[in-house]
Amino acid sequence: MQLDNLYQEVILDHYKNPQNKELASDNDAQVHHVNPSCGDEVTLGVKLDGEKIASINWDGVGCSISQASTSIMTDLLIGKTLTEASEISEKFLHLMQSKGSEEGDADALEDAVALAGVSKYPARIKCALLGWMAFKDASVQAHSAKEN
Amino acid sequence: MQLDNLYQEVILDHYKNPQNKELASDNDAQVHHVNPSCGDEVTLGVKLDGEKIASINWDGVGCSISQASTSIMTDLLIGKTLTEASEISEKFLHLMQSKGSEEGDADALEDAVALAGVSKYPARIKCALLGWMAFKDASVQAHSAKEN
Amino acid sequence: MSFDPVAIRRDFPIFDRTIRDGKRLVYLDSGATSQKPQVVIDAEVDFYRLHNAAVHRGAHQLAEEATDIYEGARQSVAAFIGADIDEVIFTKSATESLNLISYAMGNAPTGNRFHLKAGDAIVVTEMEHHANLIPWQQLAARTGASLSWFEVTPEGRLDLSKIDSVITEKTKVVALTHQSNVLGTINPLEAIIARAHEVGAVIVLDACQSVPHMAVDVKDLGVDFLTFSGHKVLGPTGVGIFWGRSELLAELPPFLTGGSMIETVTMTGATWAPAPRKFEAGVPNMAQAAGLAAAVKYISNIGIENVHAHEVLLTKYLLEKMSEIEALRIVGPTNTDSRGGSISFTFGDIHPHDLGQFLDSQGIAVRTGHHCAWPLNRKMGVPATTRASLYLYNTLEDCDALIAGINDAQKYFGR
Amino acid sequence: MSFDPVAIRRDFPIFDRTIRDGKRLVYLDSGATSQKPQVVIDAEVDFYRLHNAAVHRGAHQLAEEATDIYEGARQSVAAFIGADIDEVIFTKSATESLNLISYAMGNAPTGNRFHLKAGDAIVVTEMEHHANLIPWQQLAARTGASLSWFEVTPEGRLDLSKIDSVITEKTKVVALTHQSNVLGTINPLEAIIARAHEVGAVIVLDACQSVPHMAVDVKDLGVDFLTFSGHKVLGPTGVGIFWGRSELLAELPPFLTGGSMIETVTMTGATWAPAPRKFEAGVPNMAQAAGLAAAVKYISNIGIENVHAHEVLLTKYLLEKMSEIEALRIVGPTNTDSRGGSISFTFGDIHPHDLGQFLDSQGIAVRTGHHCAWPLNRKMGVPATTRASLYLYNTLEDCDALIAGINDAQKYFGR
Ligand SMILES: Cc1ncc(COP(=O)(O)O)c(C=O)c1O
Ligand SMILES: Cc1ncc(COP(=O)(O)O)c(C=O)c1O
Repeated sequence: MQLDNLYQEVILDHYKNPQNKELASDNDAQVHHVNPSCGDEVTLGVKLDGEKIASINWDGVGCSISQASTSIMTDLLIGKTLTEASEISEKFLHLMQSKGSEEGDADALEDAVALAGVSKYPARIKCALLGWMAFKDASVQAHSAKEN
Repeated sequence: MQLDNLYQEVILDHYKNPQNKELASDNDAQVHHVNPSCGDEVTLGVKLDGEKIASINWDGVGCSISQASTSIMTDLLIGKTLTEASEISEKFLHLMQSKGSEEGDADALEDAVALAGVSKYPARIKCALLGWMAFKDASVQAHSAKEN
Repeated sequence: MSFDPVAIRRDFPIFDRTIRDGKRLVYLDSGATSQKPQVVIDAEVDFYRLHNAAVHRGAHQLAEEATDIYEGARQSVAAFIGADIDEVIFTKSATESLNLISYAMGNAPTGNRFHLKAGDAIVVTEMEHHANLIPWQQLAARTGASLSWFEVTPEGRLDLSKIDSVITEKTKVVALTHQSNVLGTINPLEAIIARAHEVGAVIVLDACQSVPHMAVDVKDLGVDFLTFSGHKVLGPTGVGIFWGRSELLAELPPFLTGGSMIETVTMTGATWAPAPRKFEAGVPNMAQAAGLAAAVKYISNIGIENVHAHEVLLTKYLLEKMSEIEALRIVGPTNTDSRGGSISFTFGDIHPHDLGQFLDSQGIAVRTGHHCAWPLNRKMGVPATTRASLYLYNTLEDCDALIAGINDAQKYFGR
Repeated sequence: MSFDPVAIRRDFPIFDRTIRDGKRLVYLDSGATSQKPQVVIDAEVDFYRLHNAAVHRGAHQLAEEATDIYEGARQSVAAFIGADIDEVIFTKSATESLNLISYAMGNAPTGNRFHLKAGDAIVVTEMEHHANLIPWQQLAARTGASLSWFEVTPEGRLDLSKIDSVITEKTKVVALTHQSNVLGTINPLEAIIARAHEVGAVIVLDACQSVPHMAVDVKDLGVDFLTFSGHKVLGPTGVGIFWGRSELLAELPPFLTGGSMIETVTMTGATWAPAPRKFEAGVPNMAQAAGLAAAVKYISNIGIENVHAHEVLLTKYLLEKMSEIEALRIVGPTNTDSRGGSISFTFGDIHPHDLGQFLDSQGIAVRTGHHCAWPLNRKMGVPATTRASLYLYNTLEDCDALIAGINDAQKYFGR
């Protein structure tokens, strides 16, 4: 079934057992993002250790795609430098915009390539990006908070 | 030619030689009406002698239909009582709304039956009615001015 | 003539196509927009092919014909809702209609009966579509008037118990929906109208979800203004209706200004034509008006009562079948008393988005999310729902497909 | 491919019909509304027959397809006018677009760059269509700002001699037409834009009569906002465009509020989505957007420069022929320098209404009256004019028919 491309095992696993889904109280920055068309919400915090991402933690409600994507993203980016994280995020964004024509760079994106199927469902791309956009926002804020 | 029904001789005559087209200074009421879609304008005064219409006089710019119709109307209604005038006006209005299906009551409407052809041209009905509507307005005002 | 949805489907060309690799289209999203019968498409096409010209503006034959069609469309819509012809105003959508009335009230000068100021109150309900909520929030902000609202009970009904403290002597306008696009609830209008008129307020009825589905007669209802969208009542996109009682339209200031709505214009000011012209600035959506007229005539031929009866039948069927599914929670009334065919629900921990996506893979089109009624979702304690909404072309087969789809989704996501 | 209006006419089904007992249709009223090629009609029809659903709102296949078409249409229009995609907003008409910008400015709070107050000034011109005049009169009245204007010379050109006292440090917005719908005059923009930007004012360009007839690139022009109507550029009725520079759209408050233009909503307030969504409340005119995209693609295939060249040719021809007719007075420039194909004129003491009616009897459609530019008519000293307006489907034969018609009218009314 075509739908299986969208709902890969990995995604349902992350949906059932979301990683890092507990907000910490000592974040350098915390943001709240919503998807206005469906009401999905995510609150996401970032803690830095120099240039390194020490923690990404979050809470939220939403569909399996938004929840799994956020969960996968945290697994993937924690421990990376901000530069590495931003490169990976770019790759993920690119994959989401590929309309099903790409499989994704498994070396860089790891589990996140399981979301490649989303790119064929334009209405769901925003779901997959919700957590990533929140991270981008939070990491910029955390970085500039540290700088000042 | 079909158009000849619209532009009868009588109409072009009245257009070239409009009757009572000179505003008097001693009217009981005077009104200004416009046709917003084309810009035709008429200023029209009424003077009463008891229940009788002593004078209808006017000035204005507009197409042959609006000018001729106003001119014919003044000829027709001067000397009539207000009640008679209003009956005749009703008949004229009815004729204009007849979509070409009626010839008009020549006894009551006299020259105004020449305007019967207008009723087939919906965009022109307002032209034909401009002066009549102004008369209706002015006569009501004149009447109530007299009463007070 | 008995009501035959299968025959009706044949009037709608979209049902000739299939979804996701050959599946039959089960369209259960008419609450968002309805499909179009061929006669509606033809009416638009005929306008363009044969009669296209700017109405009210030209003395040539095409302009005459276009004007006849456009004013004839106004007559058809007026007849459909029991209105006088000059009370029917063509807008682009219900959203525009609701902005029209709220902006026009904002334009009312002191002394005008629609004038609002600090101390005045606007009343809405918790179940409004954003289109009948935000414009009033904005009007309140602009004028200093306050905004208050009727609450919604856990069963999805308006709570009228505090009606006298919700609608007070300060209330100038009460804006509410006739039928909720989420809950399906049909609101009881009598008490609200009586109370509103008692305090001298006007009633604005959002009839987007009622006019397509049940007999609506503006005079019988006793409301003051009423709005709906053409695209939900089998009509084209890009056309809506704003109706108002003629004596109120006479006093209401205009909203959009420009060509064709004027009496005279100078460089420094303008005066207005009488309604409906006063509210229809510019070259109007003529082809869409023609299409909407074809739509309401199509429905009248079938009989709006028959449409309604059919929908009640399907709604009852679906509600019953759904009540048998464990973990399915209907958000809104669970029986067909004062209820239309919009059925929103949640289903265990399968998120509406995922359920909707699964149903789509089966050819079933539903809507998921907050349905532009976010405050209502919060009130009902659900971040989002799945909504199936019915119309005259739906069949028991469609209902069965939905029920099967829901059950299959459980298996799919439970794997 | 050389430009062949006779071949082009075959793309427009309306030319298959006849007027007043079998006469060939000579359509010279494109300034009011243009005729539609079959591809435009087909685009609307295909949307309804195959892809109809509410955009941005559903996760099902039809909604995906509808969204693709709608956003694709935005892309096509953006390409046509050299805009970024998110700068293109679908409205119902130029009239709505001009009300959008004027109401949105009225909504701007203190501190917002669009905020207007007493002491500020709005500048228009004497040659504006009512749609680009009355909304500004109204905004001035609402905010206390003053309204001033550029005058028009007897030749029908803007009088820029006093530009520095018309546009002053107080000026916040300059709204003017690119091409006059009455005179045909194409306004020189450079000096006006330079002066406006020098004092920090924004420029709103009414491009209703330019976008259909000549290459318009919003970035090249250097204006801040631009509006036009779909129905005048071969597109459907019920769709218009509002374009704005993205950094300005970001700051401009919304106009119509409701569904799909929000970020979050509570009972007491709402926040907005970014442009273009912020300005597109409600289910949009999707089929009409699709039709408009087909229209601009059709024109691009022919080449807008070719369309323009053809119109200049016909305009030149008509102006010359008209200059030979005694008692005919052209109201507007009498040569083709910075002039489009809208030719207004008076003819002896034959009133425009009568002339128009006579021409109609010959199958020739022109427009008569004040053309929604009443102040301009007064300024030019003519209560009304007859207007012939040209487009790509007009031929020399059409021009000859008009000239013959005018001459015959003289005989007819001179009898
Ligand atoms: C110059 C100009 N501006 C504005 C408009 C208004 O356009 P619409 O009536 O399509 O809204 C028109 C046409 O009527 C026009 O010619
Ligand atoms: C109850 C209700 N009100 C208002 C609207 C707004 O209608 P539209 O988006 O057609 O303007 C809708 C539909 O979206 C609705 O269901």
